[in-house]
Amino acid sequence: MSTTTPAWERVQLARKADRPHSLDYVNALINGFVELHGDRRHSDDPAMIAGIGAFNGRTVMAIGHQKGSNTRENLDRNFGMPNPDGYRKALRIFRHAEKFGFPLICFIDTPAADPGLGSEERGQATAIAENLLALASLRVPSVGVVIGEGGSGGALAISVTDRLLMLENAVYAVASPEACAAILWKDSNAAPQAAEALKLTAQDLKRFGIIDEIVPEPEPAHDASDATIQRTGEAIERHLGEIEAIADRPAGIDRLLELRYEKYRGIGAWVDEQEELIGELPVGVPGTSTPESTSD
Amino acid sequence: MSTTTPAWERVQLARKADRPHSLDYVNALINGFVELHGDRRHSDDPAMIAGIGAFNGRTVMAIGHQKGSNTRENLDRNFGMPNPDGYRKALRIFRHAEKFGFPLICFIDTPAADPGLGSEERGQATAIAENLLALASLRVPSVGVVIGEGGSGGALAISVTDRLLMLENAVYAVASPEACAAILWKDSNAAPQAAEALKLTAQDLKRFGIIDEIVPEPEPAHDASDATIQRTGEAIERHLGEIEAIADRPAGIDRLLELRYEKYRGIGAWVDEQEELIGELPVGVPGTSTPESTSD
Amino acid sequence: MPDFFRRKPTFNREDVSAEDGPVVPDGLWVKCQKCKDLVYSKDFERWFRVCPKCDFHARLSASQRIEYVLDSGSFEEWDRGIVTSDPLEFSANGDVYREKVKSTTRKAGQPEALVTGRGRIRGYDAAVAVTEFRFLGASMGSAFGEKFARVVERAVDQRLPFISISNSGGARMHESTFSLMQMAKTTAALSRLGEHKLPHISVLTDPCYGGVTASYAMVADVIIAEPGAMVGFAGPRVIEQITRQKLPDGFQTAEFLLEHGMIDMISRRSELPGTLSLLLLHYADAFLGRHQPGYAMSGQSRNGEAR
Amino acid sequence: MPDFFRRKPTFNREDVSAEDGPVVPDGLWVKCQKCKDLVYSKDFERWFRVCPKCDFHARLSASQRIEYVLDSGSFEEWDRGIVTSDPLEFSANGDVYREKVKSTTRKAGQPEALVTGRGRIRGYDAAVAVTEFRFLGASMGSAFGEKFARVVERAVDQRLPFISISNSGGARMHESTFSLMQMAKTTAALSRLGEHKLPHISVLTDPCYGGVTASYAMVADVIIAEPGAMVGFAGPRVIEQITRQKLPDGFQTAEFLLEHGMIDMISRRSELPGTLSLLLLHYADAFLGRHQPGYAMSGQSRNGEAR
Ligand SMILES: [Zn+2]
Ligand SMILES: [Zn+2]
Repeated sequence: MSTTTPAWERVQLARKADRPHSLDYVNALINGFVELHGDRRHSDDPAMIAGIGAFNGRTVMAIGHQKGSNTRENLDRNFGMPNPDGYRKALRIFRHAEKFGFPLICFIDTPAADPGLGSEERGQATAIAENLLALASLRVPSVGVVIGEGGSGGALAISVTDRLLMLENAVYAVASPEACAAILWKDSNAAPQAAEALKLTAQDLKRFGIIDEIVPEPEPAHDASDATIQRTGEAIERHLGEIEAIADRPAGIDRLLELRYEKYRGIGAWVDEQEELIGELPVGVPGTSTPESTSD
Repeated sequence: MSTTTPAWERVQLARKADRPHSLDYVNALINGFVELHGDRRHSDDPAMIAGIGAFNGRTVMAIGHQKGSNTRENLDRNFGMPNPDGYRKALRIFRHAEKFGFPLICFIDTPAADPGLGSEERGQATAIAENLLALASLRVPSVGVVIGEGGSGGALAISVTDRLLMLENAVYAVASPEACAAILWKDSNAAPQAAEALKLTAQDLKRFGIIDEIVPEPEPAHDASDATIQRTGEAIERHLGEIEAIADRPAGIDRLLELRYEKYRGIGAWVDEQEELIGELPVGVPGTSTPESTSD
Repeated sequence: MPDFFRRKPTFNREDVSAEDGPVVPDGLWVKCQKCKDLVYSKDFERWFRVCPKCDFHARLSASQRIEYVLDSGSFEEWDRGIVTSDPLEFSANGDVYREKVKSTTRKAGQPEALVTGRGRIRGYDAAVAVTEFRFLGASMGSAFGEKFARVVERAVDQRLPFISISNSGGARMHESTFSLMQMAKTTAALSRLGEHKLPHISVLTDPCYGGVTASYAMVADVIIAEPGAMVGFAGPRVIEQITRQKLPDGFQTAEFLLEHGMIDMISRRSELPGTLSLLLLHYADAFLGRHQPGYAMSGQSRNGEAR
Repeated sequence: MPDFFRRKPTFNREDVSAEDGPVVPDGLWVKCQKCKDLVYSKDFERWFRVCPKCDFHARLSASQRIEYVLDSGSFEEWDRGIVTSDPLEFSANGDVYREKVKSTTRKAGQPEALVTGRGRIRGYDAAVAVTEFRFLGASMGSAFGEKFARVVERAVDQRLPFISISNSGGARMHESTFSLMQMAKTTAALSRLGEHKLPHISVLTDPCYGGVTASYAMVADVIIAEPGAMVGFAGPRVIEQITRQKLPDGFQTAEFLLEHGMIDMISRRSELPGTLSLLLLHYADAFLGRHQPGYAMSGQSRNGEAR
């Protein structure tokens, strides 16, 4: 089994500790950024940052997963894995943006939602699901950017936006290659193969129509932080400008919500077979379950 | 100092353990009542009950503080003192009622909001305040009934309704007579005097215009549970019918919200003195604080 | 509202397989998976495949569930022909997804992990979506998501309340990001349902994890779980592996979720049709408008217990 | 945005009373309430009555607060004439409320526990409400509630953002249910403010409890607390008495609240005008509409740090 694959190399790049993280983008792109804290329920989750500021002359609200740049920071930030309080802070900010009509910019960079005991007790699944529901009908324009690792439902919970962008070396998948390899290959050393099979690169996802644009990294982001952030800001501005133009028309927000609905409604790959091909199978036939699936 | 006063006797009646409690009202008045549980955040608080059912042919949502009828039940129900999770369960039900357009009926019966460490950690003040804000603009008709003890902000958090009724032997005050006596008399044995001074009876509050109707108890509720509940149901129906008639007109909900705003906006007793009487006092004059107040 | 003897399920002994429920040592007795006691097989079936001794709720197939919950003969299936088209051309370690779908279709007796349609529960019409765990652990892929979105959209068109009955092992790896995006797609559909004042009632059954709980199943207006059902985001083994935390007894059971405020109630399988029909009656006020005694009466006359 | 030396507060030594801040042993030095160190009184004043050694934020009167936060001379007071009318004719143990109000008015230099009006913060207009703790512990009575509702309503009329700066010992017993109902009245007013996309920024200062925290102060769009401020629902003594629980170190401090997700940030007193003006600039987009460079510029030219 080969020890690496092109997709696996992307995974390594996406995870680089010195790659710029959400606060780097926010501090560089959003003028007068004021960080807002807390879920008003239980805690302030350092793995999820949020705030308000001026992006190219208009007020926006920004949200992002926050990884650290070293082990100490990562321990403080729980490696960018939010607990339910983090998702509920995000939810509060969604509603805040909606109340005031501020566009929403989301920076996606997490290996996964936190899988701990406390997270289960406080409803990690519920928290993520409520965010998906809120984003689907949020009455403000929204742009998301996968800047590093887009891991599973924990990433999705802040990425259901009008436009979804992705850095050239970012990845986005339903599960980590390691988890996928452990389940389907019964061998976590098969992660490079799993990464390839999961089609998790920006190029794949652009081809599938799941993302709207790839932000190029002529040099990898960890070697060219400022240039990458600037290029990302330009891409956000271009997309935000386009959807604001829609939103600013009469009943424009309703139109925006329709377009957002169609965008996510349209994602999927299925066929509608003729009934005779599938056959009307008898109910209650015997069978055994094959639970080849993860729990994240 | 006299050991009792008329107001203090009302307090004793209002607190009687065999007085009907919220679930007694709900089960008797609401057909096919289905209790709904949980705040979707942290826990299910047994001191606050909530659910859905049919009240005289229309679907309503009901919420109530829940005391026990004996010590064991009271330990389970925390003596009817909700924690933040209880108030957040109520908030969820408010929003649920609003989503579906169901009228809201609230049964108020608590000595106070829970004053424990966990309640402070999870934001008791925040939880109560958010409920007040939500109720002020909730787009469905609402009726509240103080069936026993209306204690402080913990009671208010589910009582900001279009119509507020009160049983003849119920009480409602900013603090318990015991707490008031301890602070202002420096002697909790002065509770009977404090009860009198707090003007906490239904008769007082009707006179002040704070409540809309007194539900009579020809026999005290603990001696005539069924009759009291039935009479309460009739009063709720009468008021609910009136406000539904407003709400059912075109833009009726907006009118209802205006009336609700005026109702609470109008409560208070103040005068607008001539400027010369008050005097333009110098800023920053020395003075000492006199914090004669409670923290609940 | 116990109602055990009203209907007789008509499943064969062969349904009872090692993984899906009690083992059948002979023609007359089944062995309960939980208490290991032997139960007379006819009793077991009359009790909706719930152990009469320890209350263990055995796993059901989608079609068994539909038979148990819906009025006999009322189910009209929708979109049975929608199947995955394998967008990633996925194979893992020589296992080809496309082939796996074919074989699992045969084994499960269903062409996808979700069965959708409309039916009646004690006379009340509803759109329904029921998972089939035997189909790749009822993981959510593209076809699952498409069927879900369609049944919800049709519920809006036909002004039907919506009931989902779910279990799931998690996400379907084989469709990766397509699979992930079905979480967004299914909840987006629900946001439209809500705008039309149509309720979503979610029934969680054992086991219910991952993409399904972190999307449509946990944002229902009313959430009901079966006793003992395991429900969570991450599975217990994953949590123990990653966090090295010792998990408490009863962790992620329906009872644990109720205590932590995540679900509205626990309903025994035999009581589920009664609970659902009562809720449908109450919510009808919202989507049919108030003062619709005809609708309420039709329900009342059928089950006689609603008001 | 440290800005300690921009303005010089002009308070007299006499302001520094035993209960409200550091003790003044002589004309030149004040003793910090917390670290007990002696601080040169001019430093203490230049540092906004914050101890330069231990960062203790001494309690301020309403008028001191207004001087510290608002641009010099910009404050226009509203509704100063509104005073309580003693609806219960309250007396406790011989203490007559009506008399108490008179004497406390003289002592506090304010006729109520709330001072309202409009002013500018680094050039940005805002409606403001500031509590006066020396007036019956800044408890919320009828006149307090009425003044609060009026300033919020006038903010709506004049399209002004709203800033409340609060401390409070709790409810005002002497007006009982009238006092309680001010919690409903003040939050109801805020719900109207929100409908007009006008922000409410709440500043919590030491100590902030009871009716004020359980109403308007905790439902702001942005909540800021001063370092070390004690903020809660029930007071620590009440909690210990009732529950016999040992309270952890730092319980109910601003830092505790931040950790528990209840506030957005802690802002040192010297930084408060900068933080507030920056927020006012950002929120102006909502209530003035986008693309209003004139407004933004006016702020920019005045403080030069917003963008
Ligand atoms: Zn058993
Ligand atoms: Zn000091």
